Amino acid sequence: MEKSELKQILQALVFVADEPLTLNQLREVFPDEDVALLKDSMEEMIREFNEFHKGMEIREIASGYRISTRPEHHEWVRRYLKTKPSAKLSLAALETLAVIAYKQPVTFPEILEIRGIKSSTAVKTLLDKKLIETRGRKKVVGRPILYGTSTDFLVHFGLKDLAELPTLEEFEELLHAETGSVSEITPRGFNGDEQDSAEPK
Amino acid sequence: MEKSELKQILQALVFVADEPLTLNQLREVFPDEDVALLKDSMEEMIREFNEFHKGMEIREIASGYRISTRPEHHEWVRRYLKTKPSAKLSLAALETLAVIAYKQPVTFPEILEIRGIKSSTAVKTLLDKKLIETRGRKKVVGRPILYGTSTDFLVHFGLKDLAELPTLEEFEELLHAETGSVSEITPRGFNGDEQDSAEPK
Amino acid sequence: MEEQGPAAPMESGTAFQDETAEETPEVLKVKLDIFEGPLDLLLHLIRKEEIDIYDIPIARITERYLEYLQMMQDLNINVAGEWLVMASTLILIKSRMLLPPDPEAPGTPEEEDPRMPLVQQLLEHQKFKNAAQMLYERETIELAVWENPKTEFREEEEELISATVFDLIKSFHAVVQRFQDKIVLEVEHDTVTLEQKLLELRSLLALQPTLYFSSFFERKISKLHLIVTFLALLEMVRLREILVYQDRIHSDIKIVKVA
Repeated sequence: MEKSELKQILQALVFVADEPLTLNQLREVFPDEDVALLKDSMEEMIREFNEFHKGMEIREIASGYRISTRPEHHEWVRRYLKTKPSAKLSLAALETLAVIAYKQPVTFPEILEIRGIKSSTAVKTLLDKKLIETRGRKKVVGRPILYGTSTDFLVHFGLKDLAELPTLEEFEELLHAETGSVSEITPRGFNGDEQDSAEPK
Repeated sequence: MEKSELKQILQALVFVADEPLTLNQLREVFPDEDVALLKDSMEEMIREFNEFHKGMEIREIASGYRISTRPEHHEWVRRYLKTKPSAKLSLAALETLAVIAYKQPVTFPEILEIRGIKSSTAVKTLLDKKLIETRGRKKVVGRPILYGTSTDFLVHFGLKDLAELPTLEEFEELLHAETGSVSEITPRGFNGDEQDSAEPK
Repeated sequence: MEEQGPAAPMESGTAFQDETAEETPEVLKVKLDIFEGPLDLLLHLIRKEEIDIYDIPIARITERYLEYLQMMQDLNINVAGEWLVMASTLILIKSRMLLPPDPEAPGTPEEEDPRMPLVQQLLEHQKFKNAAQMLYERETIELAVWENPKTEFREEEEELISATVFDLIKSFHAVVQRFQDKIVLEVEHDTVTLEQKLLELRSLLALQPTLYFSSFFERKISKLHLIVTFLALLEMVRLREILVYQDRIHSDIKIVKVA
């Protein structure tokens, strides 16, 4: 292999490795290449890379080769990571949100009953993220707080109103397998035919 | 800030971002910098980056910037990661996705009409993979759900935005070329009517 | 299956055949899978028979199409409604072609051609097939590139998902399923007695002198519970412990403790 091509591939491998890339691993990937060449190409690639790309750097640490950002930019990297919208939900929070969205207004004990799992952390997370809000109290014993979805919920999910949520029926329609699907075929006894028709004319 | 420093930081941010880095996010990270300068620096950095080193590349995808390996090295990367090629979408899913991509927002019955066959399994797969998403309801009888493509769709197919898709008309030209080659006796359209009717009916 | 006709559609001319040609046991399945519906089959027949799409010999195509349907039935494939609808469309076009043109009908000869709507539909379908091919090619490229798998900054979080509307309904569906399973279990182990229910209702009324009938149904409880609740209420009316009335017809039934 040309050294220039090898250097490109080495760069790609350092990039995709989720732990430092070792020479032993490289030997496995390139069984036909000389180890000295591998090491030499790697070092040359790193020299060139670090000279030119000042936003990242490749370093040889005890366990292998590793690519990372440079310490002098960490302040900016941290700043960027903070801007990321915290729109992601845990599975528990998602499930609780789903129950609230479809059963609103709904109380804490009712959510517990439907989910069969305690949801206090999930409800708190959803309140923190402003996806749900309180809707007064239910006029039953204990006067539990009612929860419903917020305007932010609609914005976040790109909904004009709650009526845009798919219904259970619509979801179940999707679950139905199509009729006439090929999986219903019974292949018995057709091998002969198959070979016939595969013959060139 | 010096443009050269800005370019380094932009490179670091593209590297750490786990989804395409957008200009909006950059505006948040650099509230004091001019947006035009940000965009210009980013583009300059990408040009230089892609020109100089060929082991990775930065591309504009889903209205953001993303760094990845290059397709030509996939065999080596796969060899190192010991991964099998990922499962591709089925033909049914791809065709349904094509209809949704070009006709969005589009309802289930409309997809059925174009494809001439029920597509619920395909739609469910596409929803599961988050390649499509719901887009409210159409204001017709039954208020059917509208579907459109998602940001993940752009990422999955390496598109900067929907405008990057070829137009449907371009596929039509392809078709004419194709039918032309199949029926070579009658190269085009209605001129060949007489000749064709000579075929057994 | 010995005759030529029905077997013919299985010789596919499409590009997708070759990929799977060696895998003998699955070949038949894959080949049938090529036809994503009646339009797909028609396009295939048109290509195979080397037909000009703008001048389809409708009788011949209809015949081939029906042969194919017959084969599907022979193979015990459940032929969906769409395939039959197309069959009747073809037969209808065929019969219209046999009618002499109406000299008084307005419009140009092309517009009169009963095949045109179908041709338009086929052309449209072909466009989307080509678009799907384009997506397939793009996907192949994108599946050959990798993103940065890690950064030292990415925190180890519990699995988080960017939820969509579809995630909401999927999640709710799962909860409802789980809940329904639970009800079945509860019913099996349910041992509520009338006495227990009477005690429960009395203590409830001690706290809250007015109850609404609907409140018993808000919580999803087992049928047995509902029946026993109902019996307990009747018993309490009989014992004159409670009054039951409505403000208006069809309004919620009020249950009031007798002082």
